[in-house]
Amino acid sequence: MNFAVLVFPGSNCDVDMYKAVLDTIEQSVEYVWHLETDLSKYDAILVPGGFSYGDYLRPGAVASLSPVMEQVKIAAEEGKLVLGVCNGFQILTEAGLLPGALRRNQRLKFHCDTIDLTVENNQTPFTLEYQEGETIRIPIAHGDGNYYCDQETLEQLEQNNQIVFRYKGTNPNGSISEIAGVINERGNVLGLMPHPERAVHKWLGTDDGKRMFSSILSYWRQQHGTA
Amino acid sequence: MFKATVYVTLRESVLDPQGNAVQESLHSLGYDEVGEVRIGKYMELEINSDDQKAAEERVSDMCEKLLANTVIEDFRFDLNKMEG
Amino acid sequence: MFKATVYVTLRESVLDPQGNAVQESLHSLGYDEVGEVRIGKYMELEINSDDQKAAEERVSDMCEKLLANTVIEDFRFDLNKMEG
Amino acid sequence: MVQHKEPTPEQIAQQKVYREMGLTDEEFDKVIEILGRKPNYTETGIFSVMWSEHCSYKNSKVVLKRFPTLGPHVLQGPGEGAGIVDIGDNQAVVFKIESHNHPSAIEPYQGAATGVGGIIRDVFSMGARPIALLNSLRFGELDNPKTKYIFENVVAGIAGYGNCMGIPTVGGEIYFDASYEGNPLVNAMCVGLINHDEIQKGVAKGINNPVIYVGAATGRDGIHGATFASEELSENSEAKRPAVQVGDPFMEKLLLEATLELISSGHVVGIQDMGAAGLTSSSSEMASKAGNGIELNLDLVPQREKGMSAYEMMLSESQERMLVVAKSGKEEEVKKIFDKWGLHSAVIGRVTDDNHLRLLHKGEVVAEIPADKLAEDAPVYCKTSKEAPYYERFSSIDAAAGMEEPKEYNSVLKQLLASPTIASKEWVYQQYDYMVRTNTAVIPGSDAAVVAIRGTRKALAMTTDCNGRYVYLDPFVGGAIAVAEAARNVVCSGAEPLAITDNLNFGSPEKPEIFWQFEKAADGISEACRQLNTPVIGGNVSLYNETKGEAIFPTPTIGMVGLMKDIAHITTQEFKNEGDIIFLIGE
Ligand SMILES: Nc1ncnc2c1ncn2[C@@H]1O[C@H](COP(=O)(O)OP(=O)(O)O)[C@@H](O)[C@H]1O
Repeated sequence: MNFAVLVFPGSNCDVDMYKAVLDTIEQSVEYVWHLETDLSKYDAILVPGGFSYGDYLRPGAVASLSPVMEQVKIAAEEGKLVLGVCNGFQILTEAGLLPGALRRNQRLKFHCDTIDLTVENNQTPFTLEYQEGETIRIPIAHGDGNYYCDQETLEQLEQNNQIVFRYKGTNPNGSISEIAGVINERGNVLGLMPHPERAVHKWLGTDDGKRMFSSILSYWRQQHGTA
Repeated sequence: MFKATVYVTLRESVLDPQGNAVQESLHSLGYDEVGEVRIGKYMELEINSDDQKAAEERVSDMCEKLLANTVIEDFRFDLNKMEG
Repeated sequence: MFKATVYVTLRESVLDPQGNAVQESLHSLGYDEVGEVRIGKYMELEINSDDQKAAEERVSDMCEKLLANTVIEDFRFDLNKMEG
Repeated sequence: MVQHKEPTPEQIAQQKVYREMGLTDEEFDKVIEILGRKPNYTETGIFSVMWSEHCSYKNSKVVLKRFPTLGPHVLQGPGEGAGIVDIGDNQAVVFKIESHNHPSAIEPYQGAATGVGGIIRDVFSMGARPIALLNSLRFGELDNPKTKYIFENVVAGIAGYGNCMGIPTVGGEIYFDASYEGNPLVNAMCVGLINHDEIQKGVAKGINNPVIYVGAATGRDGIHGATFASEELSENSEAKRPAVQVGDPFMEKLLLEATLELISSGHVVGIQDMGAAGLTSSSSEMASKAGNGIELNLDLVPQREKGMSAYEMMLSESQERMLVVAKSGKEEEVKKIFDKWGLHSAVIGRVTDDNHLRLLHKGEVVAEIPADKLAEDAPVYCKTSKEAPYYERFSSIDAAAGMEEPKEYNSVLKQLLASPTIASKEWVYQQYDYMVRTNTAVIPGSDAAVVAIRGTRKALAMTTDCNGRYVYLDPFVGGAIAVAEAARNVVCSGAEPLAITDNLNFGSPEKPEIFWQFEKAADGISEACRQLNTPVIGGNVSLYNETKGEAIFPTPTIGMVGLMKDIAHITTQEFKNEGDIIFLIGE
């Protein structure tokens, strides 16, 4: 399976995402610069965290207009898997690939911690190796993770089972309905604020993020009959 | 040459944590007369153009595309001729 | 009851990294007519007071003390009577 | 815009304009002797910044000489952007600490942020990949709203810059004490990794090689305030006041990536960060170290503001800039790399063989100064040192006398734990991204932070430590204790101490008691370093930390890095299991 890790000016979790693919599922992975206009050789696109364009104006706003994002939209339409983490999630919402928006944290401060998440939907390509309702520990590190969408959208998300992760216990950023991650209607574009790529070794504190990568691989193998 | 002044504010239905924090700090400093506080962005852009109508359209486009996120924000702008 | 509209902008010679980033992004989107971009804050405060003069002084104080960082920012404000 | 008129060389000499820039009469005479004529305004400004304490260490040099700086593993001691220690397998660790105390007192967010930015540049300009940040902070007591404001914004500034750079802030220390009221301390440390063959130095070698300016454009940021105070006031004066430097971590992230890419391209001969005194210190030091000269055409310097004078460009402290000397003929390739990252780069001059720093502006030579004299011949002072009277007085006090044994220890313990200096610093470090780069094996909250080195079993332990109260009570012992504490933290984490960097924060050296503190603390540090085999590989000095004539506690912060051979050796400070045995080791 071929993974692309997008790199925007100011991305800084690109390296972590890249290492996570190698360390968890040992698949081919390449960095892809934001000016790239061809993503056809990749099966999954990872949009990493960081501060693309310094988070200036709004996190993810400038990056969402990069040339590569046009290609990401095409890839998403083709049904390829797209995963956005942290700033990647912000970019995907700004690009309109995911509903809603991410605002400043309720307490207005950057917040770095390892927290509990509930897996709300394990029927997605990204979560099929988790149990439904399972609690997992995953790091967060963000200043703008306060998920917002209007009431109508929220109802839709609930109905379609598009809320994939919720914060368990204290809500670290004020997100409505404790939302930590959402998937698009079609089920191939996932965005979440927590960092599964930071949770891939016991010595990092938790390896609960590993199964997100192995889920992606399992799903892809199912689709391509190579399982 | 024009100067575009763009105002971007959170939509009314969207909570403004920053505004709330400022309101609270003002209260704790003794400014009890302060009611609701809303915080937005204020931008000044130099626009090299001679055509007011066209410039207006372009600035409106810029707002839609980049300067505001219309999921949570509203925008408005003024366009004024600059001397020089 | 008044509404205070406060504009906080970076002082002229102070670097505005945010404005620069926005300018460049607008250029790469094809808005080549955009010259300098400066980004500031825009705030709306409800002020419960009947006395315009006094309210003005208080808002000016708030700006000095909290709303603007006068080491790097300038501010100005308008005060308008609100109906209701 | 009204162009202000610079005083002529005669006026500078007669009206003693140089004094406002910080040069003494004797120093000014020395400048005349070096030049063989009176300096013009730009030249006077250049000498004044290069001969400031900040750049020349004129008051501290004699003391710094006493530090042990050699060791079998030391690849680079004091004298470059940062020190370097070998850690085997062709790898080395690069680190340095630096202060941004005064800027943080004026504008805490930007002061702290640009402090972090500066130390990161020191590390990556050596060719190293920064892997971790630490800090050491001092504030007044938290019951004062102004102190609270400074504290919150310093923390936010450190977080804002480091987080955006994607370098984990893994450790630090914070004390609150009245002596720092009005004069907070903000010391930032950066640790980087490098392969031996990639080590860069700040030298302008190779006659005729291009001198290339890279990074942000130059504005009127941070130009020495004193000169403005004496300037004729016009309606433009307000806007022209020395502007506080504003950091742009996004720009610096690009500069970091572009610089490391440039270094691996092999086109670079020398490279140096433009820190304090920006273009002036980088160009003259690079020339002087190589025994060469540099000629710069200031018209070619990327400028952010209109109508900048030579003086302003040379003294600007705009952030996120570097000076590169490249191999002749590689100008285009260098430019390509910086273009890719969306950064300015401009050939602004050449290396020359005449040992002079020569500046051209608008077709005229506006400064011509022997580079080595400027960089190396700064005056050196040995200030008077006198034992502080309190020292004697305190030594004769029986500390235990009159102290009552508390009846109930629980409440004493709770009181201690509630004091801001001792209380958990979670509120602070949760604002730092301490995990990015996914190598942080021990996060803040333990003794030392531990950062794994990918591709090996090795890890680095790192810490910053100093107890200013101890140093005040006995500068020698307190200095030694700071090193010992750092070493204990590193050892307790499972690593072996390698070397230290130090940040000497003191009051005014003009006061004999302060100079005595300075000297004794340095001796204590030296002694401890000798005993522990941890040489001093670099550091920083910050003097004149006083408010209303009162000095801070002498605070020589120690930053230490240790090597862990196997990450399995990690030990953390928490009690692990019920029933485990607790030992108390030591006296
Ligand atoms: N307290 C100190 N202990 C050891 N070395 C020091 C100390 N202070 C400064 N130095 C060394 O002197 C040199 C010049 O320091 P500095 O001017 O701070 O460098 P830079 O301009 O790169 O910040 C550096 O190599 C630094 O490591």
